[in-house]
Amino acid sequence: MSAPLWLIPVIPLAGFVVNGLLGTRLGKRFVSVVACGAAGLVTIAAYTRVIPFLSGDGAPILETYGSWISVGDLSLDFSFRLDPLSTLMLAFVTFVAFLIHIYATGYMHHEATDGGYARFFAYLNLFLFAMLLLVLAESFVLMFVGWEGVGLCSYLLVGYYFWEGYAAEAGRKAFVVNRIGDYGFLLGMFAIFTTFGSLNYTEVFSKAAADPAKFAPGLAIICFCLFVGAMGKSAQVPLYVWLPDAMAGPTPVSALIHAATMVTAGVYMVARCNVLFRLAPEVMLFVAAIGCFTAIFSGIIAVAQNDLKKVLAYSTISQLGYMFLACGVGAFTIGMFHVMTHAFFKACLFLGAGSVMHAMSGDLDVRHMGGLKAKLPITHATFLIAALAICGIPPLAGFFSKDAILSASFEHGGYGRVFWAVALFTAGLTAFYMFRVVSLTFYGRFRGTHEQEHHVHESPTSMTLPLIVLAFLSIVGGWVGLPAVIAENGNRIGRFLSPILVPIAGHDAVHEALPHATEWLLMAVSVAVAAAGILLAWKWYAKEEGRVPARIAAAWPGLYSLVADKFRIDELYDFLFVRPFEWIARFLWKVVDVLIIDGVLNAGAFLVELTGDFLRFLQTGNVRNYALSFLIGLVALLLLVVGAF
Amino acid sequence: MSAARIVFDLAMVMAILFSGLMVINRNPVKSVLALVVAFFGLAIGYVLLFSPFIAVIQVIVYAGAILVLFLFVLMLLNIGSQPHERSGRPIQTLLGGASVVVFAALLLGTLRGSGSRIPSLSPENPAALSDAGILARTLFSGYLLHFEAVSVLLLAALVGAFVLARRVRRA
Amino acid sequence: MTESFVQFTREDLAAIAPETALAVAGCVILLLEAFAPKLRRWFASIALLGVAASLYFLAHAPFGASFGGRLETSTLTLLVGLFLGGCAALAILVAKPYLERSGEEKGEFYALLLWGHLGVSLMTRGLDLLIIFIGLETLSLAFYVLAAFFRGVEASSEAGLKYFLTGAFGSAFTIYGVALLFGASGSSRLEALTRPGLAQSPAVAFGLLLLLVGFGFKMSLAPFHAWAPDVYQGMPTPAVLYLSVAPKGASLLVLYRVFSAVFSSGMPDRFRTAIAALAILSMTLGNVVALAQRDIKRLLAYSGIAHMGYVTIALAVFGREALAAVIIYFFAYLVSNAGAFAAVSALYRDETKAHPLALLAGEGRRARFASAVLALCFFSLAGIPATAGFIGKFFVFKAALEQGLYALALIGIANSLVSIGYYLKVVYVLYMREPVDAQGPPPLAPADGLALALCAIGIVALGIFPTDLMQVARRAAEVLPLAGP
Amino acid sequence: MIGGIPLSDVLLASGALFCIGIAGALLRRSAIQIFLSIELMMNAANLTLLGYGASLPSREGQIIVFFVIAIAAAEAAVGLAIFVALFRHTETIDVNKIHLLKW
Amino acid sequence: MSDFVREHLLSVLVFLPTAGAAVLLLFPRTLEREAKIFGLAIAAAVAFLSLPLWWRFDVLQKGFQFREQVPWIPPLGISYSLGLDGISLVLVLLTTILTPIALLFSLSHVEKEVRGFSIAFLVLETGMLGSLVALDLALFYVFWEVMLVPMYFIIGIWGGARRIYAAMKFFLFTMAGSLLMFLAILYIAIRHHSATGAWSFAFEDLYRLSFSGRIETLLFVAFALAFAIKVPVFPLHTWLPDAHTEAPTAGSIILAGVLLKLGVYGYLRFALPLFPEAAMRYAPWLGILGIIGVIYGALVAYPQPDMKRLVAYSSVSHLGLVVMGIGAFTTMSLQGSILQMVNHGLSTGALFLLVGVLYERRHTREIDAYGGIAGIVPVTTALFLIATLSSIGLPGLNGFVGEFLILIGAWASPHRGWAIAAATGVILSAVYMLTLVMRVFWNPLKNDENKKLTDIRPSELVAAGLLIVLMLWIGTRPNDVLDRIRTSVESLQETVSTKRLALAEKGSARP
Repeated sequence: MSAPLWLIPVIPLAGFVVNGLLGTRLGKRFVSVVACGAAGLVTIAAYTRVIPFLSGDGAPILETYGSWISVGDLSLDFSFRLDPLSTLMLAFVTFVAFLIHIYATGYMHHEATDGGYARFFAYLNLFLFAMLLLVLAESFVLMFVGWEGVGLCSYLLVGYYFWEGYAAEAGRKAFVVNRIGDYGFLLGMFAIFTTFGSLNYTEVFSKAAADPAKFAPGLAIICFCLFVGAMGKSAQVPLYVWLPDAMAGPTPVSALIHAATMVTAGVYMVARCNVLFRLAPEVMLFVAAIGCFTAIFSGIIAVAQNDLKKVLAYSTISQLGYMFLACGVGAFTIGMFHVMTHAFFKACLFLGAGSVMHAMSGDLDVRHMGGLKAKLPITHATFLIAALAICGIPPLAGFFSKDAILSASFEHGGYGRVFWAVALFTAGLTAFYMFRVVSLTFYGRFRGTHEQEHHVHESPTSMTLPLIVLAFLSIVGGWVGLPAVIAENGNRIGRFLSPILVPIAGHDAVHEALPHATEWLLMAVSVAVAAAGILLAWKWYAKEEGRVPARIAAAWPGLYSLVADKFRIDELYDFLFVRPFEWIARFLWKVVDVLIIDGVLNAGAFLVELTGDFLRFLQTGNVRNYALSFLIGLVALLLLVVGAF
Repeated sequence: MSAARIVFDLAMVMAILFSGLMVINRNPVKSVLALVVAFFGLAIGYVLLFSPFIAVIQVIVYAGAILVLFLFVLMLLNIGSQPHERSGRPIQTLLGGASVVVFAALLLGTLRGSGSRIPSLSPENPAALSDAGILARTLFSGYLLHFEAVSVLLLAALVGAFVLARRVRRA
Repeated sequence: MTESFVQFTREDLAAIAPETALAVAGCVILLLEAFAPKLRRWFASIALLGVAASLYFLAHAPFGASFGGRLETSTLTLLVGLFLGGCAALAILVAKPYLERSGEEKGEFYALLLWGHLGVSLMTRGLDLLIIFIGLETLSLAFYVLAAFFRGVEASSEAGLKYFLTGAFGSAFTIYGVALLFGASGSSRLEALTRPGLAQSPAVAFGLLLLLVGFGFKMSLAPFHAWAPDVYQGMPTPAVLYLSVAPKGASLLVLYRVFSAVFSSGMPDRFRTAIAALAILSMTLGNVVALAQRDIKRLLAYSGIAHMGYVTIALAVFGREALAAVIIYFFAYLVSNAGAFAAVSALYRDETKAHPLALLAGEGRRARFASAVLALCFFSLAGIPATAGFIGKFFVFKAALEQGLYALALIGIANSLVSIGYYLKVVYVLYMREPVDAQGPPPLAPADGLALALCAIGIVALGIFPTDLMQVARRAAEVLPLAGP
Repeated sequence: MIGGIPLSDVLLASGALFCIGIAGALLRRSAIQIFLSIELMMNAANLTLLGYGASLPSREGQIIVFFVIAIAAAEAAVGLAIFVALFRHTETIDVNKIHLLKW
Repeated sequence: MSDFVREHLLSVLVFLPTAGAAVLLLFPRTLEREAKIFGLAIAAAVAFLSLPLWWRFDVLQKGFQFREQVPWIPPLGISYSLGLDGISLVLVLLTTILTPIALLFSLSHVEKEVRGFSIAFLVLETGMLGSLVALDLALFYVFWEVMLVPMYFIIGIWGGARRIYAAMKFFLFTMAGSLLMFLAILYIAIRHHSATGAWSFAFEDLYRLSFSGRIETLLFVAFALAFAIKVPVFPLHTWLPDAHTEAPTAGSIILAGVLLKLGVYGYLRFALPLFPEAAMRYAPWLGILGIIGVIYGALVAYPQPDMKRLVAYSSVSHLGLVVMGIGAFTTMSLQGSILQMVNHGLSTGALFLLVGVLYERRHTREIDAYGGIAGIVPVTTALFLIATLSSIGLPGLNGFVGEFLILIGAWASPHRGWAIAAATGVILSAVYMLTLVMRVFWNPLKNDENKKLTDIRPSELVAAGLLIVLMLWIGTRPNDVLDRIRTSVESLQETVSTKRLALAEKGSARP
């Protein structure tokens, strides 16, 4: 038996409704049961569809449940789509989400109030609902519902600790910046509608693929607008600023929303629209460039951060950059591959960080840690695996996806080589900063306070179990995408996803494969770079306890502080946008509204009254004056009438 | 130019002169007297306009009764001539004088014009015009309504004067 | 001309019966006052009876001209008579408790009121300049006295003096105008004015203008309005109630009669401009100055000036529809303005003092009914729809637009916007301020209540169902030889 | 008998008197004198009426004048009464000094 | 439901409130609570009676339904004629639903002059419903003006500190516009008379007239001004912040929920079909003013220190969008605008209601007086959050559908730039509304007085909950509403185009 598609998002929605309405009254246990139950159920339901599909031919399945909006020639249905892309997302989103729900029950256990606890899990379920809607939607608009829905949940969960000023701020920031992206996305949809007369994937893509010559010219704009949306959602430069702050939310949230699933929605959307993007090469280049730049830029920032979660956040941004780079060079499937692997190891890393944080009673500053290896064996092990995975050490998951991206960009030719170089350097950077935090956290001697040292302990099973599962996935997750050089048609995922790359009339999607030697060489180089990074970090931070970096920082204090302050981009935006906005708003209010418009009107009224007050004194009370006014009036009339004779 | 016209004009001149005097004079009593004289002048004019009856009323009622009533009130309130304080209303005086002049110009202009259109009078039967008996008859035949109306008016005036002049009982 | 002595027909008697009734009622009250002061409390009823009787006779008088074509009985006079009678009745109703409160209840008041009313009704019915003039004078004399009626109060006497001097001054002009018209037409009858060619004579124009200002003065049209605020303030409120409505309507009607006689072939533009100028000046001055008033009776005086401006637009339009509009407007004005004065008289305790707005503060919660009616009247005066005032404005502006006098209409509209300023001021003083006057208003007398209720009903009824009045007014308007809208 | 008086003489004279009356009404301060001036204005009107009446010829002129005189008399009675009543309060009938009611 | 009611449903709806008010007049002053409940009962009854309109409305039928026609002032062809099309249908229901909600909220919050309060509201409802269903311009004008009086009292008597200024401003502003419209109506009727020889103020008769360019422009301006002030369109909006801020909560709900819509409604119902040529000529101006409204309103809303003022300016922004949609004049944008009117009524109504909940407890609207109260009043917070999301157009809630339709319609219209400009509202609205949420409900709990805050009362919860339910309903099933307005919008468009065509032919024939 297999679940209808509508059921998949509806299950978590039900969980949300139940917990939202009753959670507060019914206590933590009930809430956890409902929430995890919903997550589990939805995972099962999802897999009842995923598994059959895997064995299928990959032809998309559409299920429509009535009309949603129909006006004029615009008609939108509640219709869901199951194709390789959504299947992939469905598969890991539901599963990871389930794991993180489990983890959260342990993590949030110390939550002060039942209300808060219920709120948290309600939001988590709501997020799942929105994410699944996003994934399964068949039309841009329905997808946008999920798109904004996940944004909302991110906003709510980032602002979960609303009584903390910074959390509240971070929540608002997340939403507003996402809205800037959505602005672009909206315009993109409008353009799509006016160009293709529809907003359903099937129609739009088929039309575009059928007659590229006709539609190509308009597509640059469309794709650009859509990509602006992606930038916002997937935290690309220049709209990445919200993601680091978003770490203000509870760690499971960071793992689920800000690492594994939501932030990859942008990549998903671009991959989904690959037909359009492939027809807009200039935008593709732009995507690649942005991705590439984001990757290195945030990688650099990550190097100088001391907050464990901040480091992971910037690394997430950097990895997202990789994914866009992949899309940009036309390797959409590889991008999605990286999305999946990244979901595993990054979730694992974040959960590990959460576990550490749990142990350190809320402290996340790596300078206060050290030598936790002994006290947190499981956390340490899983964290290490995930770290190696992200560094791209074979045979872990990250290696395959990242290497695929590198070689794809290398193959791409043109700017591809530049991108490759940068990406390669970034890979090294990644290895360096990841092992910087690994060393600082788990090796060397403990640098925190005594209470902390006392308190440090391994987390409960509910938290470690997901860690283990995810670590396992971080190892094997990549084996579905073995490069051709290792195993002929070892790239199962590539084949699986290939149906989404709809052939376009007159475009040949296939490009010549590199000679195997080059392939091997590239692999070797990337692994070497990664290893170098790891070793350097190990030497500097585990062995020498950071004396060298300290000296470097001392040598170039300006540079160091600039990097440590994230290039002061927030300050820049504040100066460029926030302040002027507030200033203009105040000006319009105080000057235009109050002073000018109201001023003019009130002045008019006042003037009339003043005239009255003045004329009133013509009424002197003296009869002779009255007689005079009488006569003057008469004379005037006479002059007017008789004077004419 | 007929004798009648000379007499008439003289009478008018007199009337105008004395009414001017009435206006100029500060002392109300004197101006009342001046007005009496002016009315006499008018009365002469009325006679020359074939209205002896009206002339008589003019003398008896107007000059006789009404103005005497004025004098009486003046005495009652013993308002002598006011002290020689300046009117202190230059604007009033100025505008008033000016508008009166303009008005006079317009009025006299109009009247002269209309005078030129209506022929100088040569009544075919003045006697009928000045006959009081016929006058009275007309009054009671054609003007009964007016007569009754005026009677009410006079009654109202009478009552009114009585109401107002009654001594106030101050609480 | 047949020369037999006193002669009149039964028709004449029937025709004059309404006025006779009023005169007689007045005399009866006077005699009772003199010989049976005990019956004081019946005076008002007798007066009302007189008014009722006169209306009855008016309704039963044979249509047509009587007294050798000097007194008209027609749909027009009937309708106008109803208007005047209603006004008088309201005045009497309000007068009774008012005079009781001020301890001045004297028969003369009612008598003079009735006789003044008689004068007004003669004005509206007279087909002869002289009878019109006599009517006017009767009215004036009676109200000179009523103005000064409270001899114990200086303000009242002063009001009397001012009204008298300005009034006499005005009527001197009027009579001079009559003289000029007589000279031109050779008769005091209006029909004589229809003689062709008269319209072109400057002397006639002059005479007409003198009449215009003479009656404009009675209507308190700016710039002949100056007397009104002072007189209204000093005059006993019930008398103001009458004076501020009936004579104005009558005067405008007279002007319509005279002009329609002379300008049987349409009004010359020179005159139209002149009248329009008067209208504009009145509206604007009245409204603007009213904004600055602190005394409610003065405020109402200025509002009255402004309203005369609006209705004078209809004189400038000068047509049958316009005359109908005038009649409707005055009925609306009657219920609204009379209601307002009735409320004022019911809301102020001490009649011998001024009537500052501030004293009304918070009365909306203490004297609910009177305040409510006052507010209703003010909304009506402001011309809010579903009230009589709106209907009045509706027809006047409609006539103006039909005649193509767009500028006038626009200015009128602008003015009614200004007017809302002070009408609402009173309303919010009533309802949105806390009471300042510890003593509060006097208890509502039944007569006052009745008057207020009548006005309120009138306002609403006329505001929602104007059809009947409109049709009657249109028929009435056909009596005058008018062309055009 | 008598005759030949041009109407214009009559009218001009009346006009002059009327204007003098107005002037008086405007310029005098004593209520009594103002009222006197007004009386003069009415007489001017009377003169006009008689003039026209004689020239038309029509008896109506005289009749109108007759009524006007009656009215004038009545007016005088009321007016003077008012003066007296007011004088009781103010001890003056100088209209410059009588402005309790204004603005 | 008795036959009479069935026959005269609209009349019953319009005048039942007034009848109730009349009954209330007879209530003794002592029965205060009873007066409140009675008023609420009447309003609820009206709401109940108005539901059949929703079922019995024939979606496909063009023109007006539930017609009633009785001559009123026959000699002038003024008739009491009522009718309902899709556009008015949705607004009528909005009115009949919001009024009881407002009264329900006031149950526990109005102390002084309770009886008067209920009376004012009932009369107000008559005015609103009347002007929504009147098909005779004179009748429409009467209702249109009658609305002002009760609202004037509501603001002036039960309002805040500067209530008198606000009430005056409200009255004068609105009056200024409608007086010009009054002249215009008269003029049109006169033209009809001179053209056909028959008097009529009936909308169907009058819109057959066509006017020469300049005249039409003047008339159009006169109408448009009246409606623009009511909406309000920038720069005629300054009465609104004062009125909304000073009015009592219930008053603000109705003001924002219904009164503003009447401006747009009037424009659609009268100004457009009567003067299509001018309307189309000035549509760009309308659209641009709308856009200015969107951005300006949003910007000015941001720094407001007063919750109600902020929400009030957000209304300026939202209605700017609606106006823009009408200026764009495509099927989608028009339907979007009409739907958005309803949405705005619900979301802003809810916002004012919830602000009122806080105000009634702390007696201040200062944003800075609050902060961090989400923990103290979780339910209120949740509701407020939902209302906020609806107002900033979160997909899945009602606000999004309207916004989306308007914008995509504008994009599809010749004025693509409008959509680009107006869509910035999507960002700006998020900025100011979420800032409000953050400053009021989130952040550290500084002020101790807020610790004593009590959460929402049942009556308030019902009132707010109802609105939320409607939001979700329209958000997920917008077709229920859109189906009902579709035909009307299409016939409106074809009316305009056919008339313009006729005009063009005449124009070509003339020279």
